[in-house]
Amino acid sequence: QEEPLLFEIGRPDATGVDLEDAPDVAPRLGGLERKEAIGLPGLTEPETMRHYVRLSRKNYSIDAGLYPLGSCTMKHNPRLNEKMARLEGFADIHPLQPQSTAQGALELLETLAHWLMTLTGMRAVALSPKAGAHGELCGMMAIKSAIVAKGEGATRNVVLIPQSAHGTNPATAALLGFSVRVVPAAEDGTVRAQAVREALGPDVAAIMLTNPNTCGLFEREIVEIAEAVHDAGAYFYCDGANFNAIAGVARPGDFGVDAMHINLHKTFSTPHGGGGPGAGPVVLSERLAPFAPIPFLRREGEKIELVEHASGTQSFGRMTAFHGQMGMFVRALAYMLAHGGDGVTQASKDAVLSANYVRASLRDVMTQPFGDRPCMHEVLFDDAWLKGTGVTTLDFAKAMIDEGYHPMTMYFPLVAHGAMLIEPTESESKASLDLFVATLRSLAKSAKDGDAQRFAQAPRYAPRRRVDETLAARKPVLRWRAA
Amino acid sequence: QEEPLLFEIGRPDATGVDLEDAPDVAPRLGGLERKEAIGLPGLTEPETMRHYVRLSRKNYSIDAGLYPLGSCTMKHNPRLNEKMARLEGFADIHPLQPQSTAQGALELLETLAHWLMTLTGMRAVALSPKAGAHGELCGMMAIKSAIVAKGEGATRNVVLIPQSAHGTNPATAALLGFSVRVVPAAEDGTVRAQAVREALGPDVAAIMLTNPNTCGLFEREIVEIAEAVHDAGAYFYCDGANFNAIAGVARPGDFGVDAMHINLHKTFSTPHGGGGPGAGPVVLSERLAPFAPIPFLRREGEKIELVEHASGTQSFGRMTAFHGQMGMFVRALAYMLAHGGDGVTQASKDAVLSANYVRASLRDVMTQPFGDRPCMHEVLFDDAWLKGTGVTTLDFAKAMIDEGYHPMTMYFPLVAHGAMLIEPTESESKASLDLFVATLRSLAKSAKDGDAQRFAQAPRYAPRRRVDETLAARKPVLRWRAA
Amino acid sequence: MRYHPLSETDRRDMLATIGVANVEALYADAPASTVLEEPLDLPRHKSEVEVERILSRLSARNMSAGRVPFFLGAGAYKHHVPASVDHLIQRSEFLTSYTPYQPEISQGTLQYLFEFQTQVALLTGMDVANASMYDGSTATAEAVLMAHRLTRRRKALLSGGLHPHYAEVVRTVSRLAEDDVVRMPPDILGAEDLIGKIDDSLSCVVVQTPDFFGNLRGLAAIGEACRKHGALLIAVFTEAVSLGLLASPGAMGADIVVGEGQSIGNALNFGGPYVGLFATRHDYVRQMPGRLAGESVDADGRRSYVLTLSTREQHIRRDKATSNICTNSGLCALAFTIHMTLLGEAGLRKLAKLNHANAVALAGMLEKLPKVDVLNKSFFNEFTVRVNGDAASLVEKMAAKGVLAGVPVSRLLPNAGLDDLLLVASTEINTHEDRAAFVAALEETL
Amino acid sequence: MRYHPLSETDRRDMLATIGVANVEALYADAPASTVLEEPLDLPRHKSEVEVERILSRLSARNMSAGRVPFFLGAGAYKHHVPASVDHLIQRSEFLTSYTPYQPEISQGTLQYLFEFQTQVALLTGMDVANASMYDGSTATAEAVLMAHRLTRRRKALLSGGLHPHYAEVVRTVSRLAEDDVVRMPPDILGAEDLIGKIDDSLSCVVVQTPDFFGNLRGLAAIGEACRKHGALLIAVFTEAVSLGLLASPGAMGADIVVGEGQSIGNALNFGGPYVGLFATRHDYVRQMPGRLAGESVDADGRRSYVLTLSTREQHIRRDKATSNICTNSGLCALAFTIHMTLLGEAGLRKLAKLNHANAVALAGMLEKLPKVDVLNKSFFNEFTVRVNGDAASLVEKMAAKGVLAGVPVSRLLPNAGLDDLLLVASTEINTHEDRAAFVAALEETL
Repeated sequence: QEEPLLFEIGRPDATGVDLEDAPDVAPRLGGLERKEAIGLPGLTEPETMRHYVRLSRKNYSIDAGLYPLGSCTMKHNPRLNEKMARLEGFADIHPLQPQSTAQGALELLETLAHWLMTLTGMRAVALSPKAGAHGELCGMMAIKSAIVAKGEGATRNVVLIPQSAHGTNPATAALLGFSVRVVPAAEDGTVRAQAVREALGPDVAAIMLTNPNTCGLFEREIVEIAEAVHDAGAYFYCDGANFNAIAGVARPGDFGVDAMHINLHKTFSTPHGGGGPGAGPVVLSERLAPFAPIPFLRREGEKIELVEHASGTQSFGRMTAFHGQMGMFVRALAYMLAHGGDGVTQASKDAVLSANYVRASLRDVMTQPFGDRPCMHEVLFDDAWLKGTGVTTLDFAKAMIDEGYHPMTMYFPLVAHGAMLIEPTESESKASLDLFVATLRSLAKSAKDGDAQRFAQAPRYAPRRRVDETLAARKPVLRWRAA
Repeated sequence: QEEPLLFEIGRPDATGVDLEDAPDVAPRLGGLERKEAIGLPGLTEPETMRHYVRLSRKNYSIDAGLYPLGSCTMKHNPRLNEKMARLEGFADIHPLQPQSTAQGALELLETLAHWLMTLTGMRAVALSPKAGAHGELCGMMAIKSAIVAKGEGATRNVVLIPQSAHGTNPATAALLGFSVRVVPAAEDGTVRAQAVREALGPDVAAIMLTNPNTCGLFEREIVEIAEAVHDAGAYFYCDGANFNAIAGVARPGDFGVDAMHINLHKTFSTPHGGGGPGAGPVVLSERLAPFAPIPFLRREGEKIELVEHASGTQSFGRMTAFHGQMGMFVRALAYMLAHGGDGVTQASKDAVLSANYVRASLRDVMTQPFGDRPCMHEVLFDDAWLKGTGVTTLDFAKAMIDEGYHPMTMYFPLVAHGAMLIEPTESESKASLDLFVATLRSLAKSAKDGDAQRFAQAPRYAPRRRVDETLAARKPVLRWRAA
Repeated sequence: MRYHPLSETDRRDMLATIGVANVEALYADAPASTVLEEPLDLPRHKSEVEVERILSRLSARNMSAGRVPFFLGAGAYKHHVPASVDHLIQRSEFLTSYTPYQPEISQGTLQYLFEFQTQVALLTGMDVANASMYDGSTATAEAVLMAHRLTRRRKALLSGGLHPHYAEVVRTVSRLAEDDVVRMPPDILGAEDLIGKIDDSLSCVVVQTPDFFGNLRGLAAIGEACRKHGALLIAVFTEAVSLGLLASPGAMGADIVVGEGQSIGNALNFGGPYVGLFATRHDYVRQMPGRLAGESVDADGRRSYVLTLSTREQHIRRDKATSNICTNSGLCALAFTIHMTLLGEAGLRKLAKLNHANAVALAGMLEKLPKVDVLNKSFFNEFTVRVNGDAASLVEKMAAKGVLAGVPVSRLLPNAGLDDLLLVASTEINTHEDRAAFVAALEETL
Repeated sequence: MRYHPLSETDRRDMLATIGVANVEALYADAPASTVLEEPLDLPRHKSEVEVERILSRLSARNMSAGRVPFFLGAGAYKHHVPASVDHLIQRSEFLTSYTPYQPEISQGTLQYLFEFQTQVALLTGMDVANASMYDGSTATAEAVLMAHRLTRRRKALLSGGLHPHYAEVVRTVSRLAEDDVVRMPPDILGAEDLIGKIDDSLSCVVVQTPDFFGNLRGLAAIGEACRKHGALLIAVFTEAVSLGLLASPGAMGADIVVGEGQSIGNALNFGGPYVGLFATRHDYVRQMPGRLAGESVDADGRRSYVLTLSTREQHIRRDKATSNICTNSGLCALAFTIHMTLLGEAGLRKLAKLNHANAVALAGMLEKLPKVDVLNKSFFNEFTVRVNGDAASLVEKMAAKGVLAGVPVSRLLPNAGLDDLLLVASTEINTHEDRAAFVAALEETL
């Protein structure tokens, strides 16, 4: 069933709210009132419910099925966390009300910070970044501030980034005026300390390294890399997107990391919400801690103060209007409290176990770019095994839709040809993993048996067949307009 | 996608709850502890979410589409009401906590009672009945009590019921030991006062009459019928299932009704919830008021008392353990407050308008058993127009499923051959009604054009094809058992 | 109005299609004398904010259980309901669907009802269960009527340990249906001699365990006696969690088991909506009241669920139906099913154990007080204490101190000389601090 | 653990399939020195009840807006959000889905984003809008960067009426990216001469209306001056509801419009998550940051929506991307869209009018007080008052009396000699009783 756009069913005079009558006053708008119509149609409440309920039913979701998007961490979102985030003392307080009337909220921030520092072994945490990429920006800003403070702002203008990195890494570096120098990966998919040493120089400000990396591998020379970076007077930014593989098992602080963002919507399971909101707190090492953005917390006895101005500190300043994603903080802390230290560790281990189980169950029918070796929380396949079948990674992924699954991450990381990155997470039962594996094996057999049509035509059993992305980009239609 | 039974995916050792450790105490179970296993499988929380989300997606719902079930009143369920019912002062209070600690709850009951009495023009209201049929039982118990009080318990043992009545009416009468005498309907689908007079006698305790009746027609001789019933020393029980056609337009008290239940889940839109819970408060006339069940309210100045014992009153006693469906009362009162007197009246009128619009839009292609005349909130068609097509009412209804609609009520009331009873309610937009009408017209044309296969095969685009009801009844499998 | 999609223009257009001048013309059949000329004296429609203000104000005037140390039971129990339960039952597809009369588009509801029936049957140790009743009390009344039908006798014997409200509900129906009921006097110590009262005139004996006073009752001997005299044993419970720790009524020989399911998945709600559980032996299923979901296949042979045996029901059988019941407690049954699924056997047993342990701990603390006697030899999570004075006023005074201490027996059994008895329940929600607060407030008050 | 489906048996079986002895073996690549030997010093896992207790206790220590007369704004506004909004955004299909990279199974998200983009474009009077940003402040910083790219200049002029936090966010990025920013001094009366500062070196001028102090700003003349000098006019708002009553920035000549969308559909949340709105002219779309949903067709020719123009974005263009942004504020944008749909044009206008009227009524009451001056000539729902003393301590004292009175300007602009200024906002949630309580508490305190 097709669902029209709200603009096609709404009417400008229809409304789904009733409002009290306004007090009778003379307006004080200084002649700036709107004269023209806005053109915004409305719907009554029953129509609104139906419109959005129907739309929702065209979506896949983690609640409805396994969602094996590598690097995205689609795991269970406990509803307790939604309930907690809606407690009036968290959802219904204003960021600028007197701090004396929000001590519970500040204590929540402090508790969250304690957990994050303990799990990462780091010295400080900046809570305000709004998402992972914003956290990267925060960390790199702290690094740039430290470099400037050392008087090296003019000379250190290169950031080392491996080829397998998330796109946000080079984009963040570029935003701050750094140029990017790509560090090659070794044949095993990881970065060698030797390669880093060769790329380092007096012009290098930092390295941005993801660990576990985007191939799902632990950077085994990470400690040596950190030492080399530090020896060269540069900083080590760690992309923490994959922290969920090691939380409670190993601490980035022990690797020698200077700054790392943590995607609360990945490791601590705040809902992805169709693309946000996220939250990207950044943990900082001793030497970067002084540059942390405002606001930050300061406790004096029973009282917690939120420091909102940088004057008198080395803080690099403010990244966002208020204090960060409180709603996400509540959810993340609820996740942490529910899991406990033991549960967080177990979650990491189960995530790694599940990814390796998928790897071991598919290794005979699919190919791995870096050989068959233990992976972390996600397993990377390439398309070598599809050679000659006429089936592409894209086709294979779309055929998964017809089998009731969301596809895995495709064509990322760029270091693998036709990459397929699978992250099952710790939230799946063994039965669920077994069914997934069986489906993929059956699809793989079908591809190898030459049933290319099944793949070229896929998906056939979804709300839509393949959508023409080229048309969308060539003639962008980005909004509805009245005919 | 098929979803297994939880018994097929659960494990006895799996659990979706964590509990604190119990204090260490010596049990005091008197040797009655359970020895054998229960055999109850569990699921962890992620699995539970997925199982029930997936199951839910196999259901039709008013939120997803028009639900034209005549006599069932599937209309919009405001989410505000859900929110209000969950306020801790309503959801988290115990029925037996001191009344001094629940005065707000008692005031809510009093306010709801005031609305119900005002809308019906009746003298008293019994809130405790749990659903419509329970309300019927309540009203008939009051009537029986009044009869017994007059010393006529032994002689008045017949209840008059029209053929078109809901099945609950005769079932309720039978439960109290009454025998049922059927009153015939006139050719126009309504009951004539004359027919009632002919059926009345000294053995008659009451009449149970639905108004508007189940054919969607207003009983035009209702006032005369009431007079005749009263003249004969009997009582007038009105089935209030269709009160939503006249709330705010006419008052049952003005018809001469002695008792009437009100389905809060119909007129006042508490959600049907897949079959319940409902709530069936009963309004009572002056002469039945003294027999109302306990508990009932008594106000003394600022204090409201819930009278919980019958001693010293004429109350016929208790119908249920506590005070009724509080959760439903909150929702119904939220509905009333939001609508106001004006909105309730408008809702009735829009419901009637919509039904007549459907009637007028289909009268040329479908047939009406009692001629083309104004109906109330629902319109009744029969299957005369399907004669010779090979398509039955059932086939036609199942074909509606393939068009994205829930079928109308079929084969009820019994007075129409192959009845199709359509109740669109006030919650549908004109565009929605137009689409519904167009779909039915197109189906009707298809039926008349001889496309019987389309109907015999329907539904084809639903989670299930037609289900074998005979098999289910012949060899009842009413629970899962381990293979 | 936010809830009404029709605009004035729509209404005009629709009236034109219908061919009448105004909507009043559609009410032409209503006698003129009954059509209101003036609007009723009721307030006008209100915004969401206003409705929230009014109802929040009423809500705030009640002392909610979660805010205080809380020890009430007597047929309604405060347990923790996982957030996922309330979230799931609010899914549009569950909340806003009707009775699953069209199985092709109702498999969601039908399958959970089938799961519910199985869970209830397993818990009670019976063959089959129905798809739920209004609550435990009405289920008990229906069980008695069912026993009358099965035995063709019309006299029930009610234990003195049966919840007084349940007994009253049975008596109300029976009195007006002109059936007989023998109600035993309140049985505080669980010491009544029921077996001596059983004879060939009885259709059934109704026994509750844990009983109203908290005593645990063995049913085997009563069941034996029933069978000897052709009567049925109806076992009742008001605390479903107890079934996790106690021998099932089915195992003890019950013929019909009824009870309140509120404890699992459902809030206190000031008494409703709750969910009645009803289970029996396979042979009796066609005399069972209420809805039943059964397994079948669809036209493609796929396993499917469907409402079945509806020839027992009022909408088919009218005055010959087994009950007048139409509505069940669907959404509450769903909450029960989901919570039970989350618990599983392991969780339910642990929950029941925790309930019992908390109650034992509290009883232990109370037994040390000079003016308080715990009367029960055995109990699950609720017991009866004799206090030195009037229990009702004690409870009032403790409420004023912010402790909801229990249910005075006189609230349900007034004028029975039991004014010094207090029912005290303790579930998994009670902490040690709650118990300490209870004892402190009690000592202060006594 | 309730969240972990794998049992010990499952884990053993899986390890066997993998061919390792234990899960530690899978971490073999991690240097031994980094693998923890002891568990971290963190509490153990907790039951739902325990988590609820801990967080409820923290929550209870905050004074929530709904409990008191409440008059705070300054970039975050308390409006009533209909219950249906929060219900709908919690649907599993919206809440637990990912970024809609697979359009075939993400049309729900894609269509609402397309609706959101259209609503934002209509409201702001612009051609196109993106699918949301983190919040208004970061959207402003992104707008400045976009202006730099479009003009190939690197100097921005910020109005003294721009929200101080927004100005700081722009400045932080600019300073570290080595761009120039000129920030005008605080402009309490909306009297600054921006036009005089505009020259050919500027990439953009950033002006907020209603501005931080509540003044309404006409933008047309500034826009003229910008065009003359090849600079872009960036219009900012922090109160989206104002657009229902005020001339749109687009109509006044803005090139880029950014703002905070929290007011529509989203709670205060102590500052986040919020939703940034970002709109611009059609010609500039390829320099726009953030996600975009566009219309297309599927293989069967059916209208479909899909993420588009992603060659602007970091996951394709890496260091050449228009922004490093990856996440948007999807669910907050959905809340915005649903609330806006419920409002419609009629509702939004009425809501805006009610906000304005409540603020005017409050201003009128305050103007009658001897020690208080309302400074604004014009305003929407927020204005600046000069009080006789330190506004911050006044607010503290009034909070102690149970009134949250407003935001002291010094909270955002300390050491600026503005300690006697208070920002006061009034929305549709304020009743006459609230206003009276405000005035009474103020008089008592001053």
